[in-house]
Amino acid sequence: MIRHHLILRVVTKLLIGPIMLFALYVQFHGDYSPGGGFQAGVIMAVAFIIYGVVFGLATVQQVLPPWLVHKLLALGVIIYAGTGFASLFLGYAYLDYGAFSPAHPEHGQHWGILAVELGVGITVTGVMVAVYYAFAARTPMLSDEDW
Amino acid sequence: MEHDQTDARKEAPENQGPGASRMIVGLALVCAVLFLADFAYEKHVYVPVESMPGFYAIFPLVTCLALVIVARVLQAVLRRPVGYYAPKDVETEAYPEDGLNRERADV
Amino acid sequence: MFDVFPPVLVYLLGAVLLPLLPNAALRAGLSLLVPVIGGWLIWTLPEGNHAVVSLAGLDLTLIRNDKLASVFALIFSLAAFLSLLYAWHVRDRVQQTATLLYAGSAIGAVFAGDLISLFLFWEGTAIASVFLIWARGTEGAYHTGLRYLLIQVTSGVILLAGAALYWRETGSLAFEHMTLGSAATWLIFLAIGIKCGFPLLNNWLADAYPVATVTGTVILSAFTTKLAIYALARGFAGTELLIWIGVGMVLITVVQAMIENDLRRVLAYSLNNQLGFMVVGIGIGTELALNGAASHAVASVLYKAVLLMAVGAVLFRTGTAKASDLGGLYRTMPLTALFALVGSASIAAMPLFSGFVTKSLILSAAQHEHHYIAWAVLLFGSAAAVMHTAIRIPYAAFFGPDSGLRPHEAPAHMLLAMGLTAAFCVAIGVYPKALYALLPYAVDYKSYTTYHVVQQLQLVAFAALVFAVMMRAGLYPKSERSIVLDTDWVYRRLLPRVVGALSATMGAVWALVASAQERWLRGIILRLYRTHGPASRIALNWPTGSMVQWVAIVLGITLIVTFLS
Amino acid sequence: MATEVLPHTAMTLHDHLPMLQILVPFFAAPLIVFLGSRRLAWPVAFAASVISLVISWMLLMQVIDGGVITYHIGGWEPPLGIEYRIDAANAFVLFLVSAVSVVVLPFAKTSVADEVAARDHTLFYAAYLLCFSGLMGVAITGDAFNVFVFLEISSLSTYVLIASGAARDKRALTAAYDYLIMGTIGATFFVIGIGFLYMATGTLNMADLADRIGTQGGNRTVEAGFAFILVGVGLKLAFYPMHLWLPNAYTFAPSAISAFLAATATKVAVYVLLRFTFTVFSPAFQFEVLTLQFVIMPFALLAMFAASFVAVFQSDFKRMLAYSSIAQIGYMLLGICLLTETGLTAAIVHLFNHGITKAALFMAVGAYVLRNKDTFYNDICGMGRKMPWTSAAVVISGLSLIGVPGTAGFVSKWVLVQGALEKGWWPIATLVVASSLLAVVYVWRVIEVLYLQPARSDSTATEVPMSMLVPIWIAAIACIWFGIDTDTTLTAARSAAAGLLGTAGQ
Repeated sequence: MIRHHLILRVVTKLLIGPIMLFALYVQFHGDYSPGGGFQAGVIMAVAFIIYGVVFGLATVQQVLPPWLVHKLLALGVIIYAGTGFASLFLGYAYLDYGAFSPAHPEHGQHWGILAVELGVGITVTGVMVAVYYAFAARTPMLSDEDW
Repeated sequence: MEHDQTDARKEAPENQGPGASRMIVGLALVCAVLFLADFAYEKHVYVPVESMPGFYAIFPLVTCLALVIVARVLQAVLRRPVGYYAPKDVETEAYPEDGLNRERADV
Repeated sequence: MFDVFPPVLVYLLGAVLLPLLPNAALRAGLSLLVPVIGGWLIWTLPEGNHAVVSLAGLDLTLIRNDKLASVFALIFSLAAFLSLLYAWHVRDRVQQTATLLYAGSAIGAVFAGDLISLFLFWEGTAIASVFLIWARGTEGAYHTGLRYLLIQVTSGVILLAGAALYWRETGSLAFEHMTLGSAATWLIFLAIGIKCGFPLLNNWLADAYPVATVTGTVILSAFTTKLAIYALARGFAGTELLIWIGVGMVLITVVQAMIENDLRRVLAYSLNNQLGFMVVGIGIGTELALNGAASHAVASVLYKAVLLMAVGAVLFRTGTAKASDLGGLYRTMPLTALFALVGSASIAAMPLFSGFVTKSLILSAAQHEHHYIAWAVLLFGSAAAVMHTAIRIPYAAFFGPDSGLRPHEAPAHMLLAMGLTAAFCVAIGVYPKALYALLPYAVDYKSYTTYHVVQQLQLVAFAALVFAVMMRAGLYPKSERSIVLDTDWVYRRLLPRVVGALSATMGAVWALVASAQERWLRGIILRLYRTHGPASRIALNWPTGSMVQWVAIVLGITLIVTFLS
Repeated sequence: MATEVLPHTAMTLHDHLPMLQILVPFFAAPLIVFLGSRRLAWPVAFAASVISLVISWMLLMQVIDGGVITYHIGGWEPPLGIEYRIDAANAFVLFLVSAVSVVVLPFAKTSVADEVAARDHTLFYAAYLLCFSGLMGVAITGDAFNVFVFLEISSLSTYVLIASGAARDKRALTAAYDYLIMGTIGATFFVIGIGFLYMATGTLNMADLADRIGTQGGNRTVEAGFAFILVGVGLKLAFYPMHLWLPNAYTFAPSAISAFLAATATKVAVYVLLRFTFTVFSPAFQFEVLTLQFVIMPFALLAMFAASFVAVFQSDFKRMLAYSSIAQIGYMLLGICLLTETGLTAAIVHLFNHGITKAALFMAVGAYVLRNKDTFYNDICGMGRKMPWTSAAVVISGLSLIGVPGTAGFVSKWVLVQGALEKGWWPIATLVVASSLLAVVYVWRVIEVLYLQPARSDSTATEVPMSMLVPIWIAAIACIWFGIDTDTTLTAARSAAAGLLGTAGQ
């Protein structure tokens, strides 16, 4: 546990909650107002990345272990494709959200886009965190003193 | 050559057994009877030459004699030593013993 | 899968199972069982086309059953059974498997309703049978086997070429009666002719058959040539040319059979000789003649088998089948001698033996259709067969001057096989109606008339008299340790010499030209290597920037060409 | 979408086949990652490939007589929505790609276990499936921009797959990097070209594009679009002077990937070229005809000879095959440049036949890698006796590569020569035959190494296991089968060629 940078640590801990909340807002408002899965995913990832930057890679990896990141990556795609599969099994074309509420297609559209965007959000979160992990885990081949 | 000698020995008249002369005489008698039998029944001929008495006796007699003469001439022309084609030709090889079961009756 | 069970599958299954059995007696037992089941299947097979399979867009008819096919298939089954019984002592898996595959292919070929499946089984017989020659295991046998295989496979390839042309010409692959005239039919005719031993195409037969193992020769004698006879009867019955070819076959083999020393080779020539009779029958093409050809094929399989079995037994006990080394064996091999005599009587067409009731069909057909020359030659062939086979084989091996050899009687299973085969020879001779009932056409023919019996007895007796007198007088060609040249001399001796001389000359000329060209060529290759070799600029690993440069260049050229047009 | 509720007829699974064709492998890829099991990765990948193969066969059977299947994603009608459009040409490609995948995967199990680090296996198969579904997507879609998307999916995963060869040879990383740069440039050019087209026509649907370009005729924007697309796709298919990424990529990728890519990736790129030159644009445009005949054809001829000569002098079997691929692509481009039905048929048939031939050869390379670690000629000498089955398959598919009668390679070269002669271009026909002679030389070199040279004394190579032999032999037998049964491939290719030209004639 890193003992210095007290202010940074406190501020970070305070900020992480609102950041995640904002991410969820962007996520679920994506179908009515500007936003959506991509933006929400990035914002959500920022919450983890900032935690990692301040508290160290090992700490953030306790919260969000790398294996879970891999699963999230895949899970998002599976949710996206699964939504399509669902409409497909309901007898509609792939990703035809009308399938989810045949009586009121606009409701169906709403549900469908929500599910799909959730998938996008999860995957983007996973990808961003995975990219951060990948770079952060690299140890320099030469330490600064050796240059 | 040794084998030529064995052949000569085997085919010399005195070595063909005492029954050989008698057999030829017997055979000649059978031939004569068969020749005569030709006159004892009616033939149903398709080819005119068949109606000639003893046609089926004379025809083989003549052709076989001719054949023997031709064969002798051709034998002189076509005969070659066994290794003619190649020294390891199949003719020069003994039959492999593992495919045989030689048992002598007199031992 | 199939509407009927093709008999050939029994043989294939047997051939697959057989090598897996550990015990030799079990294997021999299984190999005997296969022809029995196969024979039963053939006996109960319904007439007509069956087991049609589709292969690469072609419909293959595996079974086309009519009386012509079934009589051949039945005699093949019988021959397979008898020769496998004769081969009971063989422990060699290769020979046992090859025999089953060989017999199976022959039966498959007989039932094949189209040219492609005929070709497949045709090659099957060729490939399976060569193992019976190689099984002898000597270097000479290996070379002989190669020659045999080459010729047999060539026959198959010619058949395939013919079939392909035939398909293009007629749009049909069915193996039916065809008329000579186009390249396709000539090729098919030639392919069959090779297997059938047409004059000048026949040398493989006498070359290879005597080289096979003791049992192998018996097996070989039954299938390949009779299959060819079947194919001729199916495809070319009534082709006049065949009469003259058959006459040629009779004449060309007669002398060879008389002067050859190896008794198994004598029988091979004699077999070829008998094929001539059948080919003449097919050439005449009337119902009587075709019946004669088919029935003579049946009889010929049997009496040739018993003769080869007897000579084989002698070889098995003494290690030689050369006339010059044998003689007087009747003392210790009386039963073998007896069975050989039955076979001799059959080939000599003595009344009450099989040859009598079958050969006369062909001779009569020749008379009826006024083919007098053919008739005369066949008559001459019959008389000659008495001399060169019927009397000479027993004389040379069993009754002639004593060779001093005292081998033991043949083993029991060989005696049983010979006895059974001999019994069939007699049975056909005594009760021909049983055989006649199986023939392709209804038979209205009486063999046992006084005239026939007397004329045949005369023929045999006078031929025998000539043999006896000539032998006694020392005028009959002597049996000596030697070989007799046949037409295979052309490719075994003449051709290698000519090619050798030619290649020596060509080589010298080539060396002159080559040395001049070599430097020139070397220069070109060297230059190419410099420009295209692994170290050249073309094959080097290019930096990424250079690759992009090429992209830019191509894009530039494309844009210029597009805009200019 | 209509505002009032329309009665909806439920679509059956059969209607969904075009979608499932892509969806099954695409869905299986994240599934493998999600499951995270090294043992399950291969079975899932294989099952997805098999299902794809079955679907592609069903689709091919539906369209082989000239029919067209369309599928609207999300129920949005084209040209607004994305449309999957299947005719004989792409059904043929779909079938080739999925068939190759089904054959290569069993082979890959052992080969990948040997050549790729064990911890990477799940991601490897996920990337493989993405590459596979990307290639299938390129072929199936009827939307120009969608082509780009799928092209990127397949390309990105290809870079990963090639880089995974690093466990065997570190140079795989630079090869993958080179390919990444080149591939990205190619994709960029391609998307720029599509951008030009969109600018000129305002649509992305291929059929619609064809319509509008057809009615408004060519202008500078369209022509520039054509040039960019041509160069972009040319990069992807390793069109001769832009082929430089290919030898390294194929040489250093894991053998299973080399086999898969050689048999499919360039072939799909050829398909894209066909689709754009004949469906979106048409040979009715003078600029297209001139470009094909004055730019593509000379380079295609150059590829046939230059790449073949390089292959002749190579001392590494795998690299030799890579160069031979470049030369063979020359044949396909030549077929396209003939602009006749026979020429197109030749290109399409060669696309298929060369695919199976190269699959067999690269898989055999994988077998040699498994046993000898390397495929330099002095590593694999004498393998004819030590690995008789593998080497026999090399001989068979080598004959097909040369184009010996009775093999698949012969059929396509024969049709190509016929096409050239039909046009009266007999010098071209002569060149095709002459370059085949070079193939004889480089194939003979391999056969000589395998059979006529003694094995190295320290060689302990033995025959590879059945799981590798069977796929190799399936491909090798396919080389013979399609050499004898020429009807199946020729009918499909003719139908595809007629479809492409027929659309062009509208």
